Amino acid sequence: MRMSKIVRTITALIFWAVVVFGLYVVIHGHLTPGGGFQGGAVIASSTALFLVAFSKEEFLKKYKDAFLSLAESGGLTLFISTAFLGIGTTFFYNFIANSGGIFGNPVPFGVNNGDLNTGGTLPPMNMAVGLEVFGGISLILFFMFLGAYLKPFNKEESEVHKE
Amino acid sequence: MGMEYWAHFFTLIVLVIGAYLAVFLRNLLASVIALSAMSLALSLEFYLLHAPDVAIAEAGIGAGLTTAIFIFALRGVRRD
Amino acid sequence: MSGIVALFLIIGIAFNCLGAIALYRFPDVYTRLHGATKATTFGSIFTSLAVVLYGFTKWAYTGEPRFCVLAVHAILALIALLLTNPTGAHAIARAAHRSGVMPKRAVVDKLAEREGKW
Amino acid sequence: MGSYVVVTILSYLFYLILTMSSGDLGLWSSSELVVGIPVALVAGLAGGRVFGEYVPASLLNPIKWVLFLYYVFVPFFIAMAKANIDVAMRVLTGKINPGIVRIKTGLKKSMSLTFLANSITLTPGTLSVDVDEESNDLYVHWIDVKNIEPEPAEVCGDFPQWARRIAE
Amino acid sequence: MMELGGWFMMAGVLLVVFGFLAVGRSALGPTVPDRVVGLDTLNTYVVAAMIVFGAAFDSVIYVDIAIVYALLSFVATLFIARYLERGL
Amino acid sequence: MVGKALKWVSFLFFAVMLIWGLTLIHPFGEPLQSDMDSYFIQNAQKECAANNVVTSIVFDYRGFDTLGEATVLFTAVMGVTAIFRGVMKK
Repeated sequence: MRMSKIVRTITALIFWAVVVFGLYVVIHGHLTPGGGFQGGAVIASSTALFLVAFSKEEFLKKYKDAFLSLAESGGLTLFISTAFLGIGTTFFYNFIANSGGIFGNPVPFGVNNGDLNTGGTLPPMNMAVGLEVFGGISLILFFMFLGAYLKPFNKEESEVHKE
Repeated sequence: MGMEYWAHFFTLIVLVIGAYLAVFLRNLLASVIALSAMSLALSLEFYLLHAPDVAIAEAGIGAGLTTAIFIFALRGVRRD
Repeated sequence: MSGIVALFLIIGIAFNCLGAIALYRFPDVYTRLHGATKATTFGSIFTSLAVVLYGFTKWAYTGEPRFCVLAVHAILALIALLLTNPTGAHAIARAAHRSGVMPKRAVVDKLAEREGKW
Repeated sequence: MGSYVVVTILSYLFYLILTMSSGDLGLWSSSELVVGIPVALVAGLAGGRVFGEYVPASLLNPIKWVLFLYYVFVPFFIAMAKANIDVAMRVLTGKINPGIVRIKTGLKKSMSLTFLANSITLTPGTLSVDVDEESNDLYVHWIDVKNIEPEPAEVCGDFPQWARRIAE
Repeated sequence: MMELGGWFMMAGVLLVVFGFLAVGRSALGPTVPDRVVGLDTLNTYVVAAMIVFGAAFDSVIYVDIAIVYALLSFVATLFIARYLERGL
Repeated sequence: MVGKALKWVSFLFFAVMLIWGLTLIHPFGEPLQSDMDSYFIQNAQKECAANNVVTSIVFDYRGFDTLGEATVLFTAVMGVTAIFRGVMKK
């Protein structure tokens, strides 16, 4: 069962905006407030929005849940491998900062001046953690949404669902 | 400076009222609503204390997704 | 210009205050939603417009780009509020009617007639 | 296919608005312009699947955008101001005569129905409660019932015409 | 020129006070939908207060939190509404 | 009887500890500064090339904490998936 037509239309209208805003928070994690965890939670709430306005059948038809598992595992793997790359000095050493290459510029002081090419290993780690948190929280929400159908509300429905 | 004190004051009062209601209401759905209000006030308090990172995390996790997960749990125990 | 900003703030605060009073003056859920949704949305438009005006004026005077960011992000928050607020009110009203809360002092209820509860 | 392209372009524009006034190339820095492209592709892939079903393609007409801006700033804003004065009077006097009535809108698309419902939620004396999924009729909570089975013009003025003109 | 920090601060404090009144409705409300109305009103007040405080502190990036909150409180309201109408 | 006494004793203990802590409370909103804080505030922007000091602490100086947090989330997801896996089949 879905919610009313008005709620569904508004959901379709603002769904992509939630995704873009979450990606903005993740990408600007080293310049403005936010970061991987917060941005991942915002993107995962887009999954919650879709699930609550539409139904589980529609979710399963439009998106694959294997993709969520892949995002979760891939994010964790990416995070640990980025940490391992700095093992020449220590684990989690920020070896690209101020080195001049990609992600290697020094940062000037200021608010959101758009220097995305800074931060060393921080932007890749932000993206990895964002991917992992998005996959993890979406999977929890999705499976709990499926589990909520296990117990129906009233007596007659429970007779139908007993199998 | 004096005004900021009153902003903290009323935000903390909302926080305490929300926490009290979340514990002592008999209706579980009303309890979840009070918890959501408390989380909102906590987010505003972090905002007023100049901690925007924590405020975003609290707004995303505490107010949006925790409510959803509690609603699923309520649906599981079928008591409202 | 600062006079206009202050005027916008006062108008916004007045309508927000009206919304808070409407929550206590009306007898049931639907009429409370009337007061709350309309008054708070209108008041929030005015307080946000005050911030937008302040940001653009400061940007024009000082030339610092961060005031432009303030104004643009305030506009985005305002648009999000305008889209989601009436929809949330509609969802709450529908849920209230389906969960069995009937309007008080109602002279007609076509929705309950359709569902055979009237 | 078309909805994917539209959502991608919209996402790119939204990202640019979010990162406005960040650097040297006009209002944006070069790295923001580059990074916006993959962000827009991801958001387009995610959001395009559901966007096309609910938002009709006829909204791409620029005349409708101009009409929409005129609608928001003139008739809608005046109706909203009236609504708030109306609410103020009702709060002060406590005079209500409520009821839920059914109005025939005659709209076909769900987008225009949403437009109408959100408009009448924010304008005087009305609140949309439920919607009939087949016949697109709205059930409206009317705070001052004058007629048990009213015409649409009696409840919400000429908003259905505006909704048909702009969002259908 | 424009020294409006005190005005913005005052407006924010008043919005928080109205939020306190909305929580009062959420505490008193005889039925559950009444409490949800109180929560929804509190959401709107807090988003407006966050925008105004962002101008009062002159800390521009704080307004992002208002956008996050405006989008996510909608999700929470929808979840509660869907549970109330027995749709979940 | 013993259970009731235990309840009262624990309640009194908790109340006394709370009130004792309340008398020692620090002024609200004015945190103390330690050596670690001033080090982070002065050096984090230079060393990590990031404006957001919180992110540079979370992902660089205190990276192991974040790794543990990610592992906890992974474990939680595994638990939820293991419980609700059977629902997918139906």
